[in-house]
Amino acid sequence: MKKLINAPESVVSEALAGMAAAHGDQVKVIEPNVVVRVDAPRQGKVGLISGGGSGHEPMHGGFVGPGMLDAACPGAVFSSPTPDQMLEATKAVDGGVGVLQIVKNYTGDVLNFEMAEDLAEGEGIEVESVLIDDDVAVEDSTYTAGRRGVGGTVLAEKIVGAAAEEGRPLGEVAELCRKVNAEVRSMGLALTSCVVPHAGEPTFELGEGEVEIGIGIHGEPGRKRSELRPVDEILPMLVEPILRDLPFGSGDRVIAFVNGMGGTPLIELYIVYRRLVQLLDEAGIQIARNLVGPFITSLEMAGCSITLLRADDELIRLWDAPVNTPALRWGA
Amino acid sequence: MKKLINAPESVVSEALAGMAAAHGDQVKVIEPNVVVRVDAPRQGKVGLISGGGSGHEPMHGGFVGPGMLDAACPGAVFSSPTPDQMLEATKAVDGGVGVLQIVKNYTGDVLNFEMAEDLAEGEGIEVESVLIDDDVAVEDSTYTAGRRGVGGTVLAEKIVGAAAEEGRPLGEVAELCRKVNAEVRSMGLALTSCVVPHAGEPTFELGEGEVEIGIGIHGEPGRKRSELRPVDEILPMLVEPILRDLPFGSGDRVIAFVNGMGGTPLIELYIVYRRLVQLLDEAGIQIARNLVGPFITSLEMAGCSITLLRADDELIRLWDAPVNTPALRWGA
Amino acid sequence: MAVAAGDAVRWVELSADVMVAEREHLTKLDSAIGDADHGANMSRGFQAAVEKLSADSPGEPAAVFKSVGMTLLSKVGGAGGPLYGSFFMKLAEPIGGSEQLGPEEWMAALRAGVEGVKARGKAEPGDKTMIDALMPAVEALETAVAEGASFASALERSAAAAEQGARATVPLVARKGRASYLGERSAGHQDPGATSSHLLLRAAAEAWG
Amino acid sequence: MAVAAGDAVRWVELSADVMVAEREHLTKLDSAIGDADHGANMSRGFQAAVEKLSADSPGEPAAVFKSVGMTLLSKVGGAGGPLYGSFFMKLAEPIGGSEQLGPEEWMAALRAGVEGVKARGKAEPGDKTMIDALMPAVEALETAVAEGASFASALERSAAAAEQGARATVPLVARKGRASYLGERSAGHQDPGATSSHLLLRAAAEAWG
Ligand SMILES: Nc1ncnc2c1ncn2[C@@H]1O[C@H](COP(=O)(O)OP(=O)(O)O)[C@@H](O)[C@H]1O
Ligand SMILES: Nc1ncnc2c1ncn2[C@@H]1O[C@H](COP(=O)(O)OP(=O)(O)O)[C@@H](O)[C@H]1O
Ligand SMILES: [Mg+2]
Ligand SMILES: [Mg+2]
Ligand SMILES: [Mg+2]
Ligand SMILES: [Mg+2]
Repeated sequence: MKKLINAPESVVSEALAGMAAAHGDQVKVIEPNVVVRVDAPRQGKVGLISGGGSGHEPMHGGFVGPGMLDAACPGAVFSSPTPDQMLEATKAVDGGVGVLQIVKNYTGDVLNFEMAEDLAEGEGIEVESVLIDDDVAVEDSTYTAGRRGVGGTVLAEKIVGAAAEEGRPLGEVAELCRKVNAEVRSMGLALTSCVVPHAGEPTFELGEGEVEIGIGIHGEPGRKRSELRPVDEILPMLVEPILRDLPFGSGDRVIAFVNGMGGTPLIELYIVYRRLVQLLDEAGIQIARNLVGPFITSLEMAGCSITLLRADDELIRLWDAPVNTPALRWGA
Repeated sequence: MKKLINAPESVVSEALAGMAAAHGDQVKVIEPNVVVRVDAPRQGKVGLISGGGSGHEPMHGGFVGPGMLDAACPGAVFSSPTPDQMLEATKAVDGGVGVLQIVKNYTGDVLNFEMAEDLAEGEGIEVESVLIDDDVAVEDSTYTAGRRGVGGTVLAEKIVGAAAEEGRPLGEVAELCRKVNAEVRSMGLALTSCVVPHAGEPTFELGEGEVEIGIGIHGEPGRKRSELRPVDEILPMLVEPILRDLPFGSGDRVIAFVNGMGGTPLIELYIVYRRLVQLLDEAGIQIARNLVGPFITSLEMAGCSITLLRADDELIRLWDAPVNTPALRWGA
Repeated sequence: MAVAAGDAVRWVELSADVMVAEREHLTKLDSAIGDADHGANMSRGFQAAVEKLSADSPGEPAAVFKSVGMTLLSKVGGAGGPLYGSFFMKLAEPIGGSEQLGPEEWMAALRAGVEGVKARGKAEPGDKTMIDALMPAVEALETAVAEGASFASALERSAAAAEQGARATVPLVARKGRASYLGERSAGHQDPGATSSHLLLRAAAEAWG
Repeated sequence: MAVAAGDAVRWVELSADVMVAEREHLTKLDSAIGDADHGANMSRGFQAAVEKLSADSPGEPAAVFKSVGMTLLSKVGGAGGPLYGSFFMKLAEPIGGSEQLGPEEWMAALRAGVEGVKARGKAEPGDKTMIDALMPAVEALETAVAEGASFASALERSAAAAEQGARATVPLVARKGRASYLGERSAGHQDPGATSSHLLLRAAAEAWG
């Protein structure tokens, strides 16, 4: 394992210390490991919190700030955070009109956020939760824990963050989040495994000519292995299942998101985006907005994921609204 | 070699196509492979161009836009671009008051930009060139090609871009660029090699427990190999040579830049930044502004570099000025 | 023997030792069908539980279990945190303020703990989760107690059933938790949570047997 | 023989072939002390030069050399592009509009080409650059011509001197270009540019010998 760390145990707390030092104008870090918007709580504004295992940076801590999240709870690497983190986050951002939890659909995250919701309501704070489950690689059936939350989370946090910033009530903000989740789909692939610091070696092994299709963001193995081919031939393996699933149709407008898994250089993500444009063009789908870069990563895993969100004028307007966070910033 | 590409030959042109499609509101791509600010030329504004081999994304193309570069010339991967690219860039951005070339000090870049300067002046465009050579890992002597231009280039392009945006004349803009170069120093390390697409295999081999200190951004070997130790112990090997070189002193204010080489996850860069803060604190140096992330990369190389720019009020004001490019954006 | 507060603490200490000792093994199992953190999660959680106990020195077994439950809830995260947290919280419920637990009380406690895990995670036997070790363990304990076995032998039979239950997860296709994403590819690997559940019950047999 | 425009083109074609054939080797050499692109740069550049020549069909050797020089300048980039670009541009200068080059004219051309590389790159012999192959080559050519050797044998002696010059770069410490960053660690590796210079002169000997 080759990492710029001191010890597996101290990765999260030291990274948070660095983050607080680097972005002190936008965020503060409070005990127990919660990244909070520096001007929280905002009276009369719905608080927006999220969280999940660490190792997906910049998500979620990098999305804390005006126009996006009010707080983020980073767990240990790839482990959901704990209810006491979420409770502190909720208390820190409660502006008197309730708090929305945006939860990626993983058993651990769901269970911990459920408990946090109970705890917060015990303290008299109104809480709603919305699950993000956009990963079409996973069958949503009684034989699985349901679809995972992946790239759609980033888009949801931006759009819902803009709505909360406008002062909309909790019910509306939660409803909007459900709508985004209903309209967003993702799928990813990996060329290499990540290395979890505590494990010290790759979570899985892929041969030189292999690619893992339908990968998650935790080094969980995907649905199948395929031969590594030119990206123009590989991309349909991600895009077709997405288009089939929603189903997206000719004339639809989307926000298209090419996400890097961490180890794939930006130059390759642009080659991926070029192909995505072609494929959507062929399907008659118009890209209204786009995002290209490593935003929901899996440590140093090489690979990418594609996320498409079907967007109406309202969603596009909220996407364009100002955002001022360590990792996403425009209009501010 | 595992890359999301079609063929080594088409990497640059396809990535540029993707970039143009993704950032059409900010940049356009013209023949022969030049990334140009979408509203160029701006009459009465000094044009700012730069360029270098590809594989360092987002540099330079990601820094084209209001408040930073007017055009960027990407060469083949790790190969300096050619004079005809630079000439087209110069013509495309010339607003009648001259063009500044920001050139990283590598033999290839220097020779090609020199020829481009001759060509542009032949066309009646006033051109100045400033070399960036901030890498303290290289001895600046008659026995070397001089110091390389590395992380300082990013800071220079931002600050000089802000000055050009203010409408300052060419001579002043060039002088400011020289001042930034005089006050900036960098040093990097690598944990793994990059893989040049055409080569198909790692440029160098590093053992599991080894780190290469004083690395460049092209997979050029560094000055020495060291044992991979906790990052708190490794960081002084980068920071001390920087502080010794300028020399920075107690009471100085700096813009501190922790750069990821591509394959190192953001979580580790924050751990690096945490340690940098400690070390500068011990030296009595105040961090006025910071930048943390992969901005001048070396494909998928794992590692980081540290850049420190001694900054007065004027440089900090220019740093804070609005910038609106694909990779750096604030205030806009 | 009967289990007093100190014995309950001893169980938790032995559990922490074994989670640390088996950390790599649990990590390997979780790498194969999960995200490679179960070993780190369990050892972090039980070490924290031991520390907390030594700071608080609770007076009866139920207080020990509650303390452990709270610590696991707040320190572990992932699926393991809330599930094992609930397990320990629920262990405490049927035994109230008893100073000492005999086989009957432990039986009631374990049943409540396992039902707590079921209620929280909604897993059924055969879903390839910790339930596949815990359920046989509580059933074996109940049978042994009904047959009038000694506490030591009942604990031993319950640990053995957990071990067998954990082993029996190998061919199963996961339907809950992260491993379920793998579909058929989850078959052929032992479930990490079932494995840690066996380690827990083995530690109980050692501590109290 | 004497070198007409077609022969000059033939040289460039042979050069392109050998740059493609030796691409991996040049890449390996450049990996050791540079940035692993010299093989790709040279084959891209010479292939483009061949294409351009077949589109333009220049009428005399100087026009061939100028065309190649321009193509290398605009297609290669890196240090190699301007240096080899200057080399070919300068080859054209002493020979004006001659339809055919004999040994004397080639000697003058090569001297001018090498001086062009020196002027642009400011490298001296011993700096571990292409100069270390080019300089011995032009000197060997001059000696051979002065001794009245045949054109074929003069070309052969010049190629052999380039080869030896390239080999002799192995122990040198680089003082110019990217390899100079390595300091002492550049010793022990053959310079990629000197190697491609040898390939060029070897191709000339083959084409015209
Ligand atoms: N719904 C569930 N009910 C019971 N146990 C579960 C459930 N989901 C997962 N588990 C157990 O949790 C274990 C994984 O725990 P851990 O690795 O700590 O959490 P995570 O999956 O969040 O990384 C699995 O091996 C399985 O035994
Ligand atoms: N100043 C110089 N003068 C002459 N030749 C040089 C000089 N600098 C570099 N070279 C030659 O260029 C070669 C490298 O070419 P290439 O790999 O194409 O360019 P780059 O170094 O820009 O990647 C070196 O091996 C060396 O022979
Ligand atoms: Mg986990
Ligand atoms: Mg190069
Ligand atoms: Mg796990
Ligand atoms: Mg090179």
